[in-house]
Amino acid sequence: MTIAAEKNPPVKLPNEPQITPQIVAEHGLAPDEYERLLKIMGRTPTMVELGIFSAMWSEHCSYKSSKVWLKKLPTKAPWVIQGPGENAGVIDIGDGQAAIFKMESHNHPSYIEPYQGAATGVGGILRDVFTMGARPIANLNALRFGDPSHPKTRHLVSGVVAGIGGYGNCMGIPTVGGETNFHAAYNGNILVNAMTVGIAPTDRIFYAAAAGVGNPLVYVGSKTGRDGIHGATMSSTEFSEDSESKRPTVQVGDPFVEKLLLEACLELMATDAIVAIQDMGAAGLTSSSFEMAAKGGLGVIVELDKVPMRETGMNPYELMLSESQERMLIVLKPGREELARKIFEKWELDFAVIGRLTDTERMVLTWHGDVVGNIPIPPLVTEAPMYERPWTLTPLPPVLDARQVPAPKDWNASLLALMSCPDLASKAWIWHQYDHLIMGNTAIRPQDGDAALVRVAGGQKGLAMTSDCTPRYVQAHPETGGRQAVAEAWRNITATGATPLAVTDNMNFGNPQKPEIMGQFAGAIMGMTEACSTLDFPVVSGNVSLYNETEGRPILPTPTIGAVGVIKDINKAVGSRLTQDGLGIVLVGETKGWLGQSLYLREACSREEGAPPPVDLAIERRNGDFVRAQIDAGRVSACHDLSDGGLLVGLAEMCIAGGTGVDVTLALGDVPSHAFLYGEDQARYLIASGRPQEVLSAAESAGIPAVLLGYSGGPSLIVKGLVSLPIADIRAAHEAWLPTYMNAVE
Amino acid sequence: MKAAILVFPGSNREGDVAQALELVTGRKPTMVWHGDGDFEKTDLIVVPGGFSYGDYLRCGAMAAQSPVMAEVKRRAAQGVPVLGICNGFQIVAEAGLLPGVLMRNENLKFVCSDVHLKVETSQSLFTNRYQAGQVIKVPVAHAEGNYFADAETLKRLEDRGQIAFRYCSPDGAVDGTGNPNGSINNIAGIFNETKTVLGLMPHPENAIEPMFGGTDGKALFEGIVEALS
Amino acid sequence: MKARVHVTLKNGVLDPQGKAIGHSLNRLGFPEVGDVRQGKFIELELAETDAAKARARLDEMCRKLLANTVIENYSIELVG
Amino acid sequence: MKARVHVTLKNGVLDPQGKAIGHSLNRLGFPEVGDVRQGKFIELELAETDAAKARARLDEMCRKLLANTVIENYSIELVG
Ligand SMILES: Nc1ncnc2c1ncn2[C@@H]1O[C@H](COP(=O)(O)OP(=O)(O)O)[C@@H](O)[C@H]1O
Ligand SMILES: [Mg+2]
Repeated sequence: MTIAAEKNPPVKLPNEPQITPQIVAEHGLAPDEYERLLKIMGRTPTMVELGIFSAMWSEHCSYKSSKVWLKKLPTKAPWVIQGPGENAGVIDIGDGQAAIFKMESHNHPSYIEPYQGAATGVGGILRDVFTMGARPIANLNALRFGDPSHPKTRHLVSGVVAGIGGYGNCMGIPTVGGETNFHAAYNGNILVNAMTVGIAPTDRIFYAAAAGVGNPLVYVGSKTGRDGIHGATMSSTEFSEDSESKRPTVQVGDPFVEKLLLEACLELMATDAIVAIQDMGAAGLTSSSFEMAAKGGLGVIVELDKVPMRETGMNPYELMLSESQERMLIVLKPGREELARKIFEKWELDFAVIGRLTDTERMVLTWHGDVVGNIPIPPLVTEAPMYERPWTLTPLPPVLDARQVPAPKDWNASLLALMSCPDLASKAWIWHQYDHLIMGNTAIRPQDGDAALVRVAGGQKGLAMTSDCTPRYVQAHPETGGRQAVAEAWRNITATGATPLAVTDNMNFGNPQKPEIMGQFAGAIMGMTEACSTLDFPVVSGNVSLYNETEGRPILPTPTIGAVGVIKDINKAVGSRLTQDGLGIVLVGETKGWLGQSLYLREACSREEGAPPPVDLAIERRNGDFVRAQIDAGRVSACHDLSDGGLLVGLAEMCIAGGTGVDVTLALGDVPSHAFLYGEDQARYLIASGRPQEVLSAAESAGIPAVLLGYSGGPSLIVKGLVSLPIADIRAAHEAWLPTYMNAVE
Repeated sequence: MKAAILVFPGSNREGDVAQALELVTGRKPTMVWHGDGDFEKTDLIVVPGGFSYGDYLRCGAMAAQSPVMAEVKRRAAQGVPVLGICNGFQIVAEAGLLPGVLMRNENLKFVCSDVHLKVETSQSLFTNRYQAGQVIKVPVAHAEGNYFADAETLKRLEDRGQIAFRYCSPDGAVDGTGNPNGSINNIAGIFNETKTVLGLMPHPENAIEPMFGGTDGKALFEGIVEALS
Repeated sequence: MKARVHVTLKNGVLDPQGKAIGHSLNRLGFPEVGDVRQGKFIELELAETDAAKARARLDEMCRKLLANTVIENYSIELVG
Repeated sequence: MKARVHVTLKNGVLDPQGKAIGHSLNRLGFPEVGDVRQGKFIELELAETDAAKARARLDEMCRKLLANTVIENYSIELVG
C-alpha cells in the first residue's frame, strides 16, 4: 500500500447498496448527524464508512448525552495514576503497585440471552483491566432483576448467575462480591454490571495511545465472526449473497481462550515489545483501532483481508463492526513481530499483522489491495455529536413522619419477613456458584463483611472492594441517591478497616431524551460529585448505559458505585461476623428514625414514599474516620455499617454471619421503637468490641454519638421488650428464600 | 523435596498449589508445560485444578492426551507419587491412572464452598499426618466432581482401602447432608492400588493459612514432605 | 414411545467446544479434521402413543427447556 | 467428507444431566416424560474422500478422544 493509493477515493464493493435515508436511519444516525458526516467526508460514504461513523457516534461509544455531565465528576487525587479516559482507572496502592479497575454493563445482551450476555460482560471487563498490564485478582457484579413473580425473572437469574460463574470460574479469577436486587421496574430491562480489579507494577502499565509511524498493528486472540453486528444494518439484505449465514448472532464467550489471551498478553507485556495495546470491546476493530490512532495523533492503515476470519464470505463492513469476543489489538515496536508471534502461537492463539501506523491522521481500510474506506480521524472525534439534553430535576419528596408509619404488630415476625424479603435475603445461592476462593487470597468472603477483602499476593496488604447503590433512593431524589451510593461504598470499605481510595461507576438510566430522565442523570452526578469530593474518593473509571426502558417504562435510576480501598496490614482488618460472647455492641452515629423510602416501609407497609434519608457528608467522613481509627487501634472485633433495613437488620446480619446472639436494650429518646430499629439513617456503624468503654470514651472526646446497646452471647437475638428470636430461625428464613424461589416452577 | 506442577492451557490453580508447597517446603516447585514430554526428575508430580481446555468435551479428556501425561504415566508406574486435585483428579482419571469418572454435579451447578471430609486412612504418604476418622474442613470449587464407578470397581476400591476422603457433616456423619455433588459413597478422593497416586476434588491448597480458610489442608502437604524426604 | 432430539448451535454462532475439539484432534495426529461442531443428543421415553401429539409436545419441550432458541436449532425424531 | 458422531453413556452409568432434564420436564408440565439420557453429537469436516479410511480414522478419534470408552458408547455416520 502506497501513500498515493491512500488518496484514491474508496472503491465500492460488488453488491454494496446505495446509501439511502433508510439505511442511514437504520444506522441510528439522525439526519443532522448524517449532514455532519457528509461535511467531514466531503462525499457519500461507503457502507463500511457509514458503519464506522454509526458505531463511533453511538451513545455507547461517544457518550454524546452524558459527556457534559461526566466532566463534572472529581477525578483527581495524589494516588490517582490514571483517571477516566483509558480502558480502566489506575491508582497507586503503595510498594510500587497499582490497582487497576473498572465496571461495565451488559444489560441488554443479558436480557436477550442471559448466560452468554452475562458471561461476555465478565469477559469484556476482564479484558479492559488486563489490557492495561494488570493481572485480575477479583471480580464483582451488581445485578438488578425484575419482580420475582414476573414470569421471566427466574430464568434470567439462573442464566445470568451461571454465565458470570461460567466465565469467571474458568478464568480462575475469584468473584468476591456484588449485590442483587429485585424490583418490578427492571421487569423488561435487567441490569448486569460487572467489575474487575487487577494489580500491576506502577512502572509497567500499558496504555492505548499509539506511537511510532510505521509500527506494525497486530491482531491477536480469537478469529472474527459475525457476532453482534448491529442488527439494524443487517436488514440491507442485498448486501449479502447468503443471508441466512449472515444473520446477526449473539456473542458467545469462550473463557478458555480468554484465559490463554490473558496469559499470552502478560507474557508479552513482560518483554519490551509493546507500544500500545487495546482490547476489542464494543464496536470491535472500529473503536479499538480508532481510539489507538486518535489518542496517538496518528493515522492507520488496516488491511482487512488479513484479519483472521471464522466464517467464509465476510466483508469489510462485517469485519470492522463485529463484536467477536476475546480479541486484542497491539502496536508493536518495529522488529518485534516474531517475538510476539511465538508467544501467541505457544498459547494457541491467532496472530496477524493487519496494518501499520501512518502520519496521515486518516484511517485507511484496504481489501485485497483496494481502498474501501478512508476517514479523517480527528474530526470524527472532535466533531462527534455532543448533546446538552434538556433536564428537569426531581423535586425532593415531602419528609415522612415516622409516626405516620405503623409499628409492627409482631416484632419477631416483622424481622423474619424483612430478613427473607428478596432484597435482603441471603444471596448464598448465587455466590456459591462463583469460585470466590481461588488464588488463596480471599480474607473476607461474601456475607462475612461489608466489603470483600483480598490480599495482594506476596505481602500483607489487602484491597477492600464493594459495589453499591440504592436505586429506590435515587428514584425518590437523585441527588440524595447519588450521594448515598458513594457514601455507602465508602462506608463499606471503612467497615473493614481499609482506607477508601477511588471509585468506578456504572450509570444505568432510561431514555436521556426525556427531560425527567436526563434530570435523574444530572441529579445523580451532582450528588456523586459532592460525595466524591468531600470523601476524597475520586472517580477513575466508569461506564454509561442509557435507554434502559421497555415500552416507555424506565428502570429505577441506578448509578452503581464500585469502590476500592487499601489496608496496609490485612491482619488488622475486621469482618462483620459476631463470633464471640461478651463483646460490647456499640452503635456509632445518630439515629433519628428515618423511615422515608425504607425497606420496612416498602416490605411491611407496601409503601414506597417519602424523602430518602439525608446524607451529611461531613458527618459521614467524621464517623467513618473514627471507626477506621478504632479498628486500627485493635479495639474492634467486628464491624458492620447500617444501611438497608436499619439497626435491627444490621444486628441480625452480624449474628447469623458469626453464629452468636446478642442481648441489647434500646436508648430510644423520643424516637418510636420501629423507627429506631428499622430507620435507615446514614453514617452509622455497629461495632463489636471487647473494650467498649475505650470506644465510647474515644467517641466522646471526638464528639461522635456512640452508645453501648448491649453484649454478644447466647443463641438468640434479643432486643429487650421487643424482639427475641433464635439465630437459627433468623438464619433459616434468611437463607431459604432464594433457593426456594429458584427451585420452584411457575 | 522437589515437586513439579503441570500446567495445561486453562489450568488456573497451579499458583495456589505452588503457594502451598512453597509455604510447607520453603522451596519453589517447578512448573512444567503440557508440551514437555520430558521434564527433570522430581519427587512429586502435582496435576493442579483449573479448566484445562475449557473443560470442553469432557473434563480432563484433552489434557489426558498431552505429551506430559504420557510421561507422568511412565513415572507413576515407577512409583513417583502423583497428586491430582480437582481438574487434576479429572485428568488423572481420564488418563487411566485412577478408576472411575467425575460427572456433572447432581444439581448441575458449580459449587464453591467449605466442605467437611472424613479422612479414611492415615496409611498413605498423602495422609500420614491425619488420623483415620479425623474430620477436616477444606473448600471445593467445581462443576463436575460427582464421582462415579461401576459396582465392581467400587467394591474393589472399598475392599482394598483405596478411598482417601469422604464428604461428611461437620460431626463426621457420612450421609447426604455433607455431599456437595452427589458423589457415589460420598467419595471425595481415591488412591490407586499402591497409594502412590491420589486424586481428590477438594482443595487442600486453599486451606493452609488461618485467615484464608483455615489450616486443615496443610497436613496433607506436610505429610508428603515428611514421607518423601 | 421413544424420541430423539438433536440440539445444535445455529450457523455463525461461535462453538468454543467444537473449536477446542478440532484443535485437539489436529494435534493428536488427525490433520484431516477441519471444522468441528458439538451439539447435544437427548433421548426421551414418552408415555404417549400418538405420534402427532408426541411431536407437538416435544416441540414444546424443546422451546421451553431443551434448546436455547436464541442460539440453537433443534430437530425431533420419533422412534418405536 | 462430513461425519457425525454420537457419543452416549453406557447403560447403568449415572447420567446427572439426563436425570435433571427429566425432572425439570416433569415439573414443567410434561408428566409423560420418563427416562431421559443426554449424549453428545459431534459433526466433523474431514479432508478424506475414501469412506472406509474415514471410518477407520474416526474410530480411532473416538477411542482416543471423543468418547471415554469406559463409560460411553459411540457411533459413526458418514454424510456426503
Ligand atoms: N460514568 C462514567 N464516569 C467516569 N468515567 C467514565 C464513565 N463512563 C465512561 N467513563 C470512561 O470513559 C472511557 C470509555 O468508556 P467505555 O467506552 O465504557 O470503555 P471501553 O471502550 O473500554 O468499553 C473509560 O475510560 C471510562 O472509564
Ligand atoms: Mg476497553
